[in-house]
Amino acid sequence: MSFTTPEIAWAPLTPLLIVLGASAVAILVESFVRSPETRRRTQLVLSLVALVGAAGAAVVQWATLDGAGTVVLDGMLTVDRQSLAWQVLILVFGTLGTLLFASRTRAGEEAFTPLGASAPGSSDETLARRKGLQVTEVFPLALVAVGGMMLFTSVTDLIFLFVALEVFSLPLYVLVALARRRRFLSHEGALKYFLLGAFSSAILLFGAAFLYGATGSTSYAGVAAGISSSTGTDALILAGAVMVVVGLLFKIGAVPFHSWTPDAYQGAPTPVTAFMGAATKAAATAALLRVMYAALYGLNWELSWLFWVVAIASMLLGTVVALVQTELKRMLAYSSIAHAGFILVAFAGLPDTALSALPFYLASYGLATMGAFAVITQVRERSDEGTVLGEATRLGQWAGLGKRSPWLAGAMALFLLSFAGIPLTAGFVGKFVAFSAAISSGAWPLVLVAVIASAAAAFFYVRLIVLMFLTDVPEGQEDAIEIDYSPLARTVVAVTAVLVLLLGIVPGPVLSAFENAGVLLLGAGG
Amino acid sequence: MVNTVMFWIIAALTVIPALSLLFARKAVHVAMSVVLVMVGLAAAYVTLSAPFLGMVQIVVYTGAVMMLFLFVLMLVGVDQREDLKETIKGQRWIGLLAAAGLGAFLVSIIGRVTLPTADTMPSGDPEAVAIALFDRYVLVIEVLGFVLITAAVGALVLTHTPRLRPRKTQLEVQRDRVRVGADPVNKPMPGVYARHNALDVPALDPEGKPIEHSVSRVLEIRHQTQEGAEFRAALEDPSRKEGDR
Amino acid sequence: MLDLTWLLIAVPLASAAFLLLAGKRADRWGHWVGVGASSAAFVVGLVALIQMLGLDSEDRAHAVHLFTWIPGGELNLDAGLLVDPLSMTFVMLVTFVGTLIHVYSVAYMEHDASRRRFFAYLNLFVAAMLLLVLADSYLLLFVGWEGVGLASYLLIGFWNHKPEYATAANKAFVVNRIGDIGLILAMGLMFTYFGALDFGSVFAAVPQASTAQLTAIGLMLLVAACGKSAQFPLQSWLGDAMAGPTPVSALIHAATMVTAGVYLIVRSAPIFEGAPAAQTTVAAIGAFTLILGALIGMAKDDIKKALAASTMSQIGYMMLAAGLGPVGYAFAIFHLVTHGFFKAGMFLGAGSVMHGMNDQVDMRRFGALRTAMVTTWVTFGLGWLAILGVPPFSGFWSKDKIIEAAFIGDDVQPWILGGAALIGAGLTAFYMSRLFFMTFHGKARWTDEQHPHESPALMTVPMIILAVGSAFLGLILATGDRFVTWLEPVTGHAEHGEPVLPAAVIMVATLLLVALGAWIAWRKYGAADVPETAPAASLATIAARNDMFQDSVNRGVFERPGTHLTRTLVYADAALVDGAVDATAHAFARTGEVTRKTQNGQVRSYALTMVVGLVIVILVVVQGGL
Amino acid sequence: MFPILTVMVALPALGAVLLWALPGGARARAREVALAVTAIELVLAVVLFAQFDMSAAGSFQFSETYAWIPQIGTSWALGVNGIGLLMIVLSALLTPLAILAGWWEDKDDSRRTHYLALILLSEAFMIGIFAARDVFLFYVLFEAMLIPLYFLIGSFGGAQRRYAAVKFLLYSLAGGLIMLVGVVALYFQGPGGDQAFLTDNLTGLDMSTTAERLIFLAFFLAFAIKAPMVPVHTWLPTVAENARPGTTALLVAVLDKIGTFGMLTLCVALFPEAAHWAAPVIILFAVISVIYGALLAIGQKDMLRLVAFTSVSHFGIMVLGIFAFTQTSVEGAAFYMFNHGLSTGALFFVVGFLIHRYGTADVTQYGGLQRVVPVLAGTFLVIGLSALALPGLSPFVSEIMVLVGAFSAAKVAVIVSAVGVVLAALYVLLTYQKVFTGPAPTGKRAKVRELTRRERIVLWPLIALMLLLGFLPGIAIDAVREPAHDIVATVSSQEAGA
Amino acid sequence: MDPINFVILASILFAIGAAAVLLRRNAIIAFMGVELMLNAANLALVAFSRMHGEIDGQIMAFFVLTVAAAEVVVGLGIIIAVFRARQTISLDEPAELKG
Repeated sequence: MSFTTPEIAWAPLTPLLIVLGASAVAILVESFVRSPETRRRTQLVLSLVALVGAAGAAVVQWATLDGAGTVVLDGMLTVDRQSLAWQVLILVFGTLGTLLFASRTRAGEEAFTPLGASAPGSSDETLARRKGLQVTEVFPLALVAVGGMMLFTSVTDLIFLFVALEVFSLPLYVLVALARRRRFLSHEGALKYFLLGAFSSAILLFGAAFLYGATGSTSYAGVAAGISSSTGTDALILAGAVMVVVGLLFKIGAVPFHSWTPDAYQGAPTPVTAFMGAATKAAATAALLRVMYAALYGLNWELSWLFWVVAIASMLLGTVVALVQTELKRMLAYSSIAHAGFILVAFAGLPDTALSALPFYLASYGLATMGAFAVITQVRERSDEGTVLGEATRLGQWAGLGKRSPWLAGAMALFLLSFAGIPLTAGFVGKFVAFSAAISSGAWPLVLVAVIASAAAAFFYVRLIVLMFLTDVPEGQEDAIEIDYSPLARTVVAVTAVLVLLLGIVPGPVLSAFENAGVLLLGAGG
Repeated sequence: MVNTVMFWIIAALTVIPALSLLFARKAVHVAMSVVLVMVGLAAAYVTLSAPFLGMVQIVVYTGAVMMLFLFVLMLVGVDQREDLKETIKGQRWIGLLAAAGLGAFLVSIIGRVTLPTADTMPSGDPEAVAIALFDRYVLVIEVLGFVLITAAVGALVLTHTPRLRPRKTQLEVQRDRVRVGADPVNKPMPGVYARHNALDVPALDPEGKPIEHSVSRVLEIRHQTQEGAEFRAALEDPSRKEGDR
Repeated sequence: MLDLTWLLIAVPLASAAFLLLAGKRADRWGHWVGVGASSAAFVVGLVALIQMLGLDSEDRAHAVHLFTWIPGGELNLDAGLLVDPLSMTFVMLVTFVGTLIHVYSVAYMEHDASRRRFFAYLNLFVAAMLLLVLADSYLLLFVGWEGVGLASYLLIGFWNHKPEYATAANKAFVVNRIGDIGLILAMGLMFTYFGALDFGSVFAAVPQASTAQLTAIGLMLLVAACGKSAQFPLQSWLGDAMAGPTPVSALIHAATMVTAGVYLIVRSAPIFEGAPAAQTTVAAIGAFTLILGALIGMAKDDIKKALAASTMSQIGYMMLAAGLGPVGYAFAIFHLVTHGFFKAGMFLGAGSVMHGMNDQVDMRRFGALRTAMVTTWVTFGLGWLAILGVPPFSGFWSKDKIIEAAFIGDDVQPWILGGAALIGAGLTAFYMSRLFFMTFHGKARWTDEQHPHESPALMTVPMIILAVGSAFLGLILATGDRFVTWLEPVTGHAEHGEPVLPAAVIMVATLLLVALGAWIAWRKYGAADVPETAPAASLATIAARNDMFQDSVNRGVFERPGTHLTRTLVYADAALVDGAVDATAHAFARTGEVTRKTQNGQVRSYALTMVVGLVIVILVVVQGGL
Repeated sequence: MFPILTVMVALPALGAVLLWALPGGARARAREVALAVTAIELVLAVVLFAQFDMSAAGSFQFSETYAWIPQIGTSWALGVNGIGLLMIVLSALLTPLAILAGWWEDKDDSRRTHYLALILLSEAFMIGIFAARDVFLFYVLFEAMLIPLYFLIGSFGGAQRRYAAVKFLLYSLAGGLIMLVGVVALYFQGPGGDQAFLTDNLTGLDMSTTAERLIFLAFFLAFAIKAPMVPVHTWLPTVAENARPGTTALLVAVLDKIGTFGMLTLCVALFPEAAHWAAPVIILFAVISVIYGALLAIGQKDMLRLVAFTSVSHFGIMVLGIFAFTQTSVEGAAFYMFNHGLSTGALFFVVGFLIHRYGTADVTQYGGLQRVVPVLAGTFLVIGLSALALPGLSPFVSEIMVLVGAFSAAKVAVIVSAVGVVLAALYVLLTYQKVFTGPAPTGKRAKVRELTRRERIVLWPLIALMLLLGFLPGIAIDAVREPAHDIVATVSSQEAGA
Repeated sequence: MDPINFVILASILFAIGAAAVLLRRNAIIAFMGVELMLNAANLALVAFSRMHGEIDGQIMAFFVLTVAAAEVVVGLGIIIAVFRARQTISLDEPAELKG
């Protein structure tokens, strides 16, 4: 046998290479820079440079894209405007997330435990804290996750899909476990997220195996070709398709594959929640889009009801359970489930418009999510002695926040309004384009359910606004809450707030950019 | 086509031990059974003309992965038993039903499918695998590197405790010991009265007082220690013989 | 001058606005502004009348265009006045009697702190009443119609610090509004059928309309007329309306406003001509009300309420006449005019009595006042004779004609209507005589606190003028059918049918009955002692004292169920309509509470939901897809 | 051409920003600033009215079109026809009065600044909505307006204001979101492109009957909630009871008109077939609203709730007028929208003044005030009489136009609605009776202040305007005649087609 | 014998692995169930690879093997962290996150 070196089109992969390369460098930094503080700075700068650089590279790629895009390595990867759009989105979330990862309280505390291996409450933990240890590995881990997600949006091969899924999942599992406070919850969340994540990726893999078995190919194009020419393997194809889709629905957090969401969101350190909530959903949506359009489009009719049912179930369950939550992060988690439903509404009937609507939807949703969780990092409990503790995430603790910190509360209100889809926020335009996509394929009853769910969902968003602005600080609780100040987190809040407003008022440029991205490079590879 | 006998052997070798996942109480038993399953799968790979993969399976799974499992099991305590009684109402039956249903569906789906088997056997030898790996799948391989790095970093972050306290010199250790009033050198050996079983008799310090902690705590707990007083008395009064006791 | 008739409305209106806005500084002299405005209107009216008399009878209808009111494209309506003999009659009545009552009120209301406001309201009334009669369209008429209602409301409730007076005012307005529904719907019908609301277009279109359409319109107009003119079944407010100061009762609730219903019917003559059924209904309602009012009047001890019942009864006569068609129109208006004089005079007399008796209104506390108040006695007596229909006083000329006309017709109708009119004359004689004798004759039954005395000249002079009118106006106008001819351009020339009985027989019968009624009254209330408290009475008397239980009926049929309905609805709105929304919200929350239990924190349960979901999905997709 | 409409939308919005930007010390002057801004706005409205070409009232004038989000086919397209003109004048008129009426509210400067800024913001949205010529723009403003209102209700007012605010928001949002489905669906029925949402491009579309009817219903539901029709009215009494009278005045007098305005300019104009189809049922609900609202008004103790229910009744009449589809009834309804704004605005203001004096809206706590404050009593009575549509005041003209005009199309409905005329007399007069008649109050209650000059400035112009329009309604009817004609023509062409 | 039978075998093993996750409270055993599922997928891949006469399935299995190994490392890391904190690896124990 002979071996010829494969031709790889490296140029389109530049953004990816930058991020993954940076992550490798960051690991080396871990090994060679001893002082935690220096290490942290180095990591932060490195991450930001890499992410921004990658985003720049992606934009350059976008501008110089030759034709519809590039298929790398015989259909393993496809870089087209759609994938570049998603990559930029994920890079934005990655950048904002990194800023949050690096943010500290006034007292100089990070969001992450100083020593992951120490038992909560042990002397080791105290010692590690006192010595100023830091788990700066979170930065390379985040970089790997970003890289994996970018990959996830671009892969056009089932096996690569699986690998990419693991690339971004594994770091997230670890990151979830690294909270500084409430570490029991953090561990619990990580364990659940991990077990269920592994479980779902096994399902996805098994589905991929079926598809491979039925079509003899793992590349999307090959699968699509196999589906159109299948004889006697329909059941296998359908079962495989369903399992692959279920694996992705898990990552989107759609009912009934949603159960990990509240627990992981609540348990994870808030910066991780923010990053995960925004980026994972975007990446998984992108991957699902590509799988559905590039590989499983032939099963559109067979799978459409799946999207209908899952969308309705997600919207309703997410909404009704969020209604009764008293824990803020958990409430937002359930809201994210409802939003998963809204996302899936656009999948009904697989209209072309979904390809440009969903990036916008996820952009608006992701920005608001990042912003909301960034605000959460800034509101903290204070002990009787005046020491600042963890985040105040019980709803009641937010009473009167509008008086304590009008700008912060105002930003939070803006994000909530965006979640609720009130006009002049990005969320409204997102909902509008997503619903448009669904209605264009005739799924207006689904949209009707969606708006009813939105109306009900508005209740719990508004409840928080009522608490912040229309309720007074409870008697005797004036000192129980500390408004923290971290320049980095505040930057994230400000940036996301401005973007949410801008995308709500003048979404035109972004919409047309995504319109350009609304074309998939199909049919290449074997 | 594959050997039917081989299939049934493999089937038995995998399914039966796999059932221990559901019914065995001790995690160690489960782990050992899964090792068997892995071996069975390796055999299946070989049968399915993937000999290299079969070898890798044995090396990676039985050799590394399952050993890692066992290692962790040892770490958390081998005799952590699990009560098989279900605590969530209905979970067991619905769970069994759901899993069985899932299996049944998958099997029935496969049963419904007519899929021809190619006459050509895939070449699963190392060279063919290597060429495939580094040709079309080279990017995957490269990305896999990140999976592995992540795994390593993740494991480190979660389990590795760096040296939090400075390493003590021997001098410091000694000083600390003296400071807390520990024995300057070694703990004295029991049994100054080397008679029949001197371990139950405390040693004597230079002043002749018994050093109580020289006797093993186990014996103390079992109340099998000797005061030593009577031996001394016997020494001072030779008329008293051991046999007198 | 005819083109300046808008001044008739504008002057009193401006005066009213001025008086209301002027504030306390006008308190001392404001009432004279009111009197002046009313007098000015009278002068304007008089000049216009003279001018009109100078015209040929067919040229007497004069349209005055004021301004474009509603330029609706489809509904195009100009505000304009129709000055013709009918409206001119009303103008004269309203301004003349109105001015007299203004003068009277200057003295009557002398001690009231809000006299200025009172005059403003009076002026407002005069303006609205004139607008009502001068309007050239139903819609503009409606403006005046509601305007007099408002003035009536304000004046009845003038002393609204007494809660029952405020209630009486509300009652008057609300009952009137029920009538207004009729007018609104009539306008709706007209607009639907004729596409117009002005008299000219409507009447022009009448010949093309079907009888059913005209009947519907006619009946709706009748409802309106019943409300305003206190005809059955909307008569209940009039008695309570006596809560207002007595001049108000004289002007509004005797002479002018309450007759607006008659005006409406007569004005709408072309419509009723085409709708015999509606016409008959008008007559029937009139006949019924005249008996009803007379019966009520027989039992009342409150002098003003007795007079109010009498008004109701007399308007019944007018309605009856108006319901007879062209034969009766002129007599209806004729009686309206004479009634305006003698009833206003009697009300003013009653006011004078009250003025002298410390606002006492119970006739059982009066008696023998003829000596204390001679002028009042005389003027009142002339009114009494007029209403009894004793020749040659005014009432005789108008009422007798109506009774006679009621006997014209076929079948049983003349017997019923004529009979009612005839009996009514007897009853009238009884209750009016009762009133007169109880007040001015018999023994004095007042207490020491009261010192009956004659009223000042400002009050007696108007009374005298009205009494003169009561005495001679009928004679003057009836001579040579002057009045009937005057109205002919509006009411049309009536073919004088023959009554079923000879006219002389009817007249004799009437006079006999009147004499009988008066004689009985004298026996019971003039010659005999009148108990100071009302004696226990028969069921019929109790019924009459209670206005034939109309209020009880209203209360039982409308008010109480209405209150219950309202309360039920208030409750239902909170419990059901709002409750449904709350329940939905609650159901959402409940569902949330239940659903969150499935998130039980156990990984294997989470995995189970996933597997169950997966199994179902595979099942349906694969089965469905095959 | 001078973009007067854009300026009119931007000016109050900028005013709101200015207020928020005021430094702490300058906030004491916030009222004057807000009043100045709204006064300029009123002047602009008058200019707008004066410049408006009445002979072409049916077509959009002062049109401006700028690309906004061409990607989804929406543009910043403003323009007014006669109906929009009236509504804009109404908004511009009532906002400064509301500010004046609430002059005494809030001791705290910063709180007051917030209140005024929110009022200004609401005004900007209102005017934008009435001027919008683009369905998407209309929708965006329609929904975005909820936010300032939500805070106006929830932050400033009575004990249960938070509940009221949430109720208001959820009702409106529920309607609005369903309308969103309609908006999107309409887009796909339309021509698409850069200006897909321009109403011009959406009128006379050739849609399937089902689609048209469904989209119509989506729109109509939103508008029915806004112009509270039974049974989706319950938010209004709650809000009225708990919000400030000034807020409620603006809300009911102007904002709720968006409901009827939307019915006229969107529901009927864009979906004539469906409007024609649904008219009988809508008229049924309109009549129910008339009677139900009036009966509930009679049953209220709280004056603010009472006024709210009277509005439910009046909105019923407007809806009846619109969906009777006769020239006169539609004109009447459009004219009524303006008159009702004057009348109810004044009513809320005057009730607010009473509450300011007595500290309660409970009507049973009052009595005999006419003896103490005759001017206030008289003013109240006139305003009350306008609510019962007394002739001479402009609401009469419009109400009679609706009733008389609608008669040919919906006899039974008009007959039943006419009962509302009596009920209106009851709720107005009973209230007047309870508050102002009876024995004069004694003690502290007798020391009630007469209507102050500022309060007169608020109320009397409204009364004067009602009187003027009562006698010369042509001023306003000229503006609505042609739009009404167009609407009726559109619908009747459907009738002919069917 | 048709290699498809190996796919059936793989399906059964997959179901057993899933059942382990559904039924077992010991985190390590549940995790082993997941591993079994992955291996079942591998078996299916290899069997299909044999049926298609191509090597791709095997390559995929190879990747899965690697990924699974990495996953085991991370998973066990988390389990150890949980054990250190709570001295137990029962999945019933940490159930503070719920509702």
